[in-house]
Amino acid sequence: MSQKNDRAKEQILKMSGVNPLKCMRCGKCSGTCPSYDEMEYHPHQFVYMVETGEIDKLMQSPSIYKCLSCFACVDRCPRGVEPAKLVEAVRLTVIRQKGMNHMTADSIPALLDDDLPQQAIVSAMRKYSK
Amino acid sequence: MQEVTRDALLNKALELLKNGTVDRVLGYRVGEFSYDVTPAVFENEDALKKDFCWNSFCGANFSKYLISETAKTEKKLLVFLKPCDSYSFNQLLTEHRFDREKVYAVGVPCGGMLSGKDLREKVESVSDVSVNGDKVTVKTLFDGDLEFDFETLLSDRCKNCKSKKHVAYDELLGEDGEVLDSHRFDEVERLEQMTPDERFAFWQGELSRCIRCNACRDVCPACTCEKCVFDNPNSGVQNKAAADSFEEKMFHIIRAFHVAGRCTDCGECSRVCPQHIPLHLLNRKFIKDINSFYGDYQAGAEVGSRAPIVNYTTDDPEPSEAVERGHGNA
Amino acid sequence: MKVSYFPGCTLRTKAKELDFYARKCLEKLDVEPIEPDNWQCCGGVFVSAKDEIASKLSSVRALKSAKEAGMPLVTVCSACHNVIKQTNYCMQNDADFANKVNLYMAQDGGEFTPYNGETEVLHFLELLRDKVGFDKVKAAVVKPLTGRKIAAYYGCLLLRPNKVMAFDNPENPTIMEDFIRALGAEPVVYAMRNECCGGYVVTDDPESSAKKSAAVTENAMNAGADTVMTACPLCKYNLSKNGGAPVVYFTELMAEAFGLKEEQHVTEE
Amino acid sequence: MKRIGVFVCHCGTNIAGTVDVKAVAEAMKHEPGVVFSTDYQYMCSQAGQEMIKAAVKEHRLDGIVVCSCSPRMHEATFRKTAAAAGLNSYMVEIANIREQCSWVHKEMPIGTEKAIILAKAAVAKVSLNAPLTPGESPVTKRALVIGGGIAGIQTALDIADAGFPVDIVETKPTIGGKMAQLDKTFPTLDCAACILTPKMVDVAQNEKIRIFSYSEVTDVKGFVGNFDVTIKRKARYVNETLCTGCGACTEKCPMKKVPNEFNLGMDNRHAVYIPFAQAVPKVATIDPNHCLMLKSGKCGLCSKVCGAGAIDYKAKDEFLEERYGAIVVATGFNPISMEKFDEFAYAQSKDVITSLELERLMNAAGPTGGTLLRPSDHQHPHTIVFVQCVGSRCEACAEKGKEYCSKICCMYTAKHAMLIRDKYPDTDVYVFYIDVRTPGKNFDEFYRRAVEEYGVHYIKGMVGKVTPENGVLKVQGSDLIDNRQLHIDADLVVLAAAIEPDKSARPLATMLTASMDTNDFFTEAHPKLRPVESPTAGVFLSGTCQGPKDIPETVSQAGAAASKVIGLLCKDKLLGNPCVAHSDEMMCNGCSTCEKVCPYGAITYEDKEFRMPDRTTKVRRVAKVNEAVCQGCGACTVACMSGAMDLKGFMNKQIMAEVDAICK
Amino acid sequence: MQVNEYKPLIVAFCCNWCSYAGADLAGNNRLNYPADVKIIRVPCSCRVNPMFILRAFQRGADGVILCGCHPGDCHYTSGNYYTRRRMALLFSMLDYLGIEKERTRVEWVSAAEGAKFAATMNDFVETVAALGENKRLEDLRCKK
Repeated sequence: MSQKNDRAKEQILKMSGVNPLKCMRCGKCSGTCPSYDEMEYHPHQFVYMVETGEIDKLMQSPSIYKCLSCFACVDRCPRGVEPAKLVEAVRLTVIRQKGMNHMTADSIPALLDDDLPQQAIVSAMRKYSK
Repeated sequence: MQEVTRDALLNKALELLKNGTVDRVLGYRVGEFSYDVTPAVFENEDALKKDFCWNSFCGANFSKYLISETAKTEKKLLVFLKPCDSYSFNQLLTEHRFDREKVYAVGVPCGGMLSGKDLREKVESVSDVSVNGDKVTVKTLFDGDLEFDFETLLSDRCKNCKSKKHVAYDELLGEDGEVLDSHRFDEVERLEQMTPDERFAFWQGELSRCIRCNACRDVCPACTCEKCVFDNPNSGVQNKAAADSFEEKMFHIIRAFHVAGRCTDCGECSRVCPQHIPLHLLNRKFIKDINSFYGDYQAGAEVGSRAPIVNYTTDDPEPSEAVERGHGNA
Repeated sequence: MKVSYFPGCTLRTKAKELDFYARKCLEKLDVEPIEPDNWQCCGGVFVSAKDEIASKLSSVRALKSAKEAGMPLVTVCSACHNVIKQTNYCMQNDADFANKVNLYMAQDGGEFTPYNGETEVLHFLELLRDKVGFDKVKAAVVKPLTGRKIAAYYGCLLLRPNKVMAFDNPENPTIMEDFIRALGAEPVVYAMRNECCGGYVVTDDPESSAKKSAAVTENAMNAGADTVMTACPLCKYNLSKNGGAPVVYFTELMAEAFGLKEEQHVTEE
Repeated sequence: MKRIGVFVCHCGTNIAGTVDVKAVAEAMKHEPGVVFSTDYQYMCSQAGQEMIKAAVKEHRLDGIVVCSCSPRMHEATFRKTAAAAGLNSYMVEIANIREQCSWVHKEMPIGTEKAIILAKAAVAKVSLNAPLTPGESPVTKRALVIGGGIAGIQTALDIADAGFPVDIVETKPTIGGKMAQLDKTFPTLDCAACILTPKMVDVAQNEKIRIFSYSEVTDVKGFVGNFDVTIKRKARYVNETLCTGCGACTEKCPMKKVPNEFNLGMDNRHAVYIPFAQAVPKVATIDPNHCLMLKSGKCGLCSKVCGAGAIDYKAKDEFLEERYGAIVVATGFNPISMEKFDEFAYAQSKDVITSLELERLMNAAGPTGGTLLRPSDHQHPHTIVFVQCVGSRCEACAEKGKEYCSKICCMYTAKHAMLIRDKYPDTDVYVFYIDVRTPGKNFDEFYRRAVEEYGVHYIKGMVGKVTPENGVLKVQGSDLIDNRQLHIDADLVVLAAAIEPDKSARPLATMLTASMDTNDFFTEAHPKLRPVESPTAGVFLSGTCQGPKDIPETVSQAGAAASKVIGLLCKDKLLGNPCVAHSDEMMCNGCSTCEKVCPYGAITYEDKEFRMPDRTTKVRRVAKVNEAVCQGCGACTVACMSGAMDLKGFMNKQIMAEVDAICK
Repeated sequence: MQVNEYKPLIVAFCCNWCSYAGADLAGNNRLNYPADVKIIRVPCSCRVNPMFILRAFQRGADGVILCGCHPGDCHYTSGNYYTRRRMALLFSMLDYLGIEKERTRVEWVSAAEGAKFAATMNDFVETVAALGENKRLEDLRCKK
């Protein structure tokens, strides 16, 4: 097993309010995830890897920016585990570090097309930067 | 601070007597002084007109009288219920203690009641009392007229009123109020914060004054046993007098336990205690614990509810954790 | 009936028609929308971390002002609705969070009363269903959309998390279909109506969101729809870009059925 | 004052090794009421018992204390001794000075001191003992079985076989239950109808068994040995005794489009119908919701064609009152609603079905005549996806689904997969599973055959979304072993819906005062040692009403319940436990608090007239304990604030006396 | 080491079906615990009236312990659930009155847990012994 990051694990559990031990490893989160194919680590792996403390791998993975926060995994989980909240907590752990913003205000103009709604930019800033 | 006047009550009573809705009226009768109010059953109009009283000293909870009064006769009885009385009313119905059919209940709003006992202790030789808005004028024999704020004379239990809302009535005079967000557990919490030694000292000080007059028991609308265990030689705990420092603790703990989950927190026990023992703090401790261990429960809020002490869930707290949580840190 | 009406940032810029028609229709339904003073953007997306406080304050302020006005808070945009409703849920159920928020807000100055989630948060569709009634909506229709086959697109924001949103059956919702029926059109039920359009990820990975949106519109068209209806500007953006289906706001359709569309047009400022 | 004798046992050196038994006997002589005290090597021996008997006679003893081993060992022995000596057997108390004294303490002085205190406590208690007589009640030698599925059928047959009359009450027009709807049974693959229908015929032909089909229990009064049960016989508008089951009425009935419950709505039946060919009783029933004659008074065709003259449009519900000695609950299960699981598109596509629906689709008597055709277009499905655990094993607080494992799904899915691959080898079958649970005889072997011999694709993972599109069911699911998301274009999706107790169980439990768990399964008297009895005496449990079960388990439980019933009905009289609660009506407030805590529903209330000292009478509500039902736990005694409720044999006074004796 | 002369008086109420049998099993296995513990047999822990506990204290007990079947295993299905609520409330009240909470305890001991019974009693006696004599609840009048 790779190195464990117990401090980050504790922080993530607290931030997300998720108890990964409730998971029964059914895989429904990954069965329902619309962004599965874009992800390196999949929703069920987030649950499992947070539990085993393999937080660093998750933090370095682009997977954390692929989650749509669509909450399908949250609603459909038979055990009420809420994997999306773990993904969010890992992402926040990353972007709250100094200089770790995934998206900056400077990069926004490049994205703008005529129709892109405000909401997308605001949301993206929330999700990708601190 | 009477929201509904004596005349309104009297007229209602007369009307109900006249149209045959009721045959008798349970109400208050004024004694020698206006602050000396006693319960009475009026059998006819004349008696009502003569002695019926409704003022700021009508604090006593009447619901307990319904047991004996309804058992006496088939006649229908009118009772006036303040919001706090209505909880006891329901609780007694839950326990099948009287026949609802024999009672016509009229809800009366209450702006808080004064304590005659406190007044007499504050002011000597009171001859009359009148209330005007939030001022109370006290006539005395020797010191002339004194004026007080209504709030300062308000009886202790009314200061922490839990509800201005009636939970039972056939008819309501005036406007109904709301369940209040009272601070009634503050004092309990203060005691919980103390060290065990401080708490022991506090209760020893309070309970050692008990003279076992049984006034608390006799007035309590939840203490309606046909025969009290403390009067029953077969119970093994029969006792009359306080003989030592523990005897009365036993009495008060058991009494509080027997009314746990049934006590509506009407405060009558402390009101009548001649020794000023804050007995309601025992009952409130049980109420607070019940709320925090098993979820909020108000005895008498509805007829037929199942008190938490005769109920359970499979994941209730263990007694050991409960004691910790009882310290107010839950 | 008066309601506190939270338009949200996008309704002032790219989604003016969503707002414009919403107000027009409310007029016809005798509902007066009152915009809270100085409302701020809800933040666009709800951050689920328990320790994220500051970004939720604007929602709480809007909620608090609705409470003080004694009105339910009505939102039109799905994203605003999701953010505000989730924030409200936290205020009701997470005492620690509520306490921290109230401490922040106490610093706003002025007389302060704590807010603990008392306000009722309604999406515009809920307002129509639960307060106005679809029968009243139906009665207001003057040009029924007869013959139109409209596919309701719920997306994720209105439905999930269901524990919080309690909007409808999250897997088999009916509110939009009932609405479409009230307008005289035929609703088209399809499985992808509650799947995500790709959302804000369009800014980071447009390919990813394109895939999601295309799957939705394709499913709707294959089910026989001629129009896709939505409540969310971002959904509309994503779906319009990816797939042949015309995507319209539900308020626009309503205005059309109410006979309000020809009269007035939203003007670009 | 009582005349008490104390008998201190040495138990060889077991007691005497650590306790000075002579000192104990000596000390007891000075206790109030003790008139005789002695010690002996083995009190439980013949000689010891004779010694007690002699002492009772000689010293005219009316109370006995034996200081010996645990009462759990020899209380019964010494009670018999007392009875043989002419004493009431409940005038005996045991001081446990072996297990709870000599065996746990090492030093003689300490052991002796404690033994004396324990003996004193026993003396204090026995001096307050009163003679107790167990109550007797007669036993009605007839049993009621509620539910006519395989559980109820088996129980009824076994009871009848022992010679007792049995009535079966079944809400449906026929007995047979869920098993009648099944196609084949695991792990042997024999046909359900082939093994069930002969049993149904046995029931019909058994003289001891009466079937009340199309009926329900509406009221239960009484207690073990004597339950008074009201049975509602719903109007079926066909005279059961006249109807020959010829089916002529059905053929002529113009109402042909009534969804057929037996085939789970996948085809239609007539308004007058016989649920299936082997129905028992094989009589027709008119569905009043669809019958033209009953709804509008126009038609009457069935009456015209009925040669037996069995049609009776004026029939009314009838109520029957019967008395039974024992009641067996066999109310069974249903699959849960799929309403909250529409990510699987059950409501959107006809081709997403539950496993029970698949049973009907594969059954030769089903809507497709046994050919597997998908419901939407009656085409043969080539790709079939099974989804396991739909609604089972959910989080406890989840609004949808159940917390428990439904137990039967793994096996029936293996069966389905195997049967399909066997009959249609061109079909691809995928099973998404969380775990495959096969704890049963030949179960895992069966599942392995599905994989190894029949090539069923088992995928460790779960389906997350089913999207119907252009006649195809696009299944999206996870494969956790391969760590990828699968997209399968399926023709048919089969959901293993969780099972839940039948809705009729909850009101029935209330009528029976039988307890239920949070999932509405009946609770057993003891989870390990009394699994087929309800805590309510005389009520027994059979089949899935107690928890998810497969057929072999159901049948064995049904037999076990029957044997318990037979054991009860064999008795002429029931002897109760005399240590039961008793309410002093003079002190009872009638407040119903005791009733609320009684786990057995043993407490009822009555209005009783009391003569008052002033010669007036007063009517008061007072509690009454049914001694045949009370099990003597004492919960009521503490709930009772007036102390009116007390427990015989463990009275407040007695326990208080023990406390005093110990603390003195 | 100082010899502690003080011997606490402990009253243990044990339900007939689980804990009393557990105590017997402790005996069968010769597991020692102090003789200060005196057991009173009751049919179910729910038979124990708060009055019994107060009476014990009043008459000089230093500690009172209640033992019953584990929740969910009650012979009478629900008796110990009522016990749990009643004792939680009673103990909290005693604590509120300033009586040391260590003097009262509820333990669930099954018929198989002889070792647990002995360990529980050892621990409880030790705890109560450390507190010393029960001055607060003792009735001196009855002690003479």
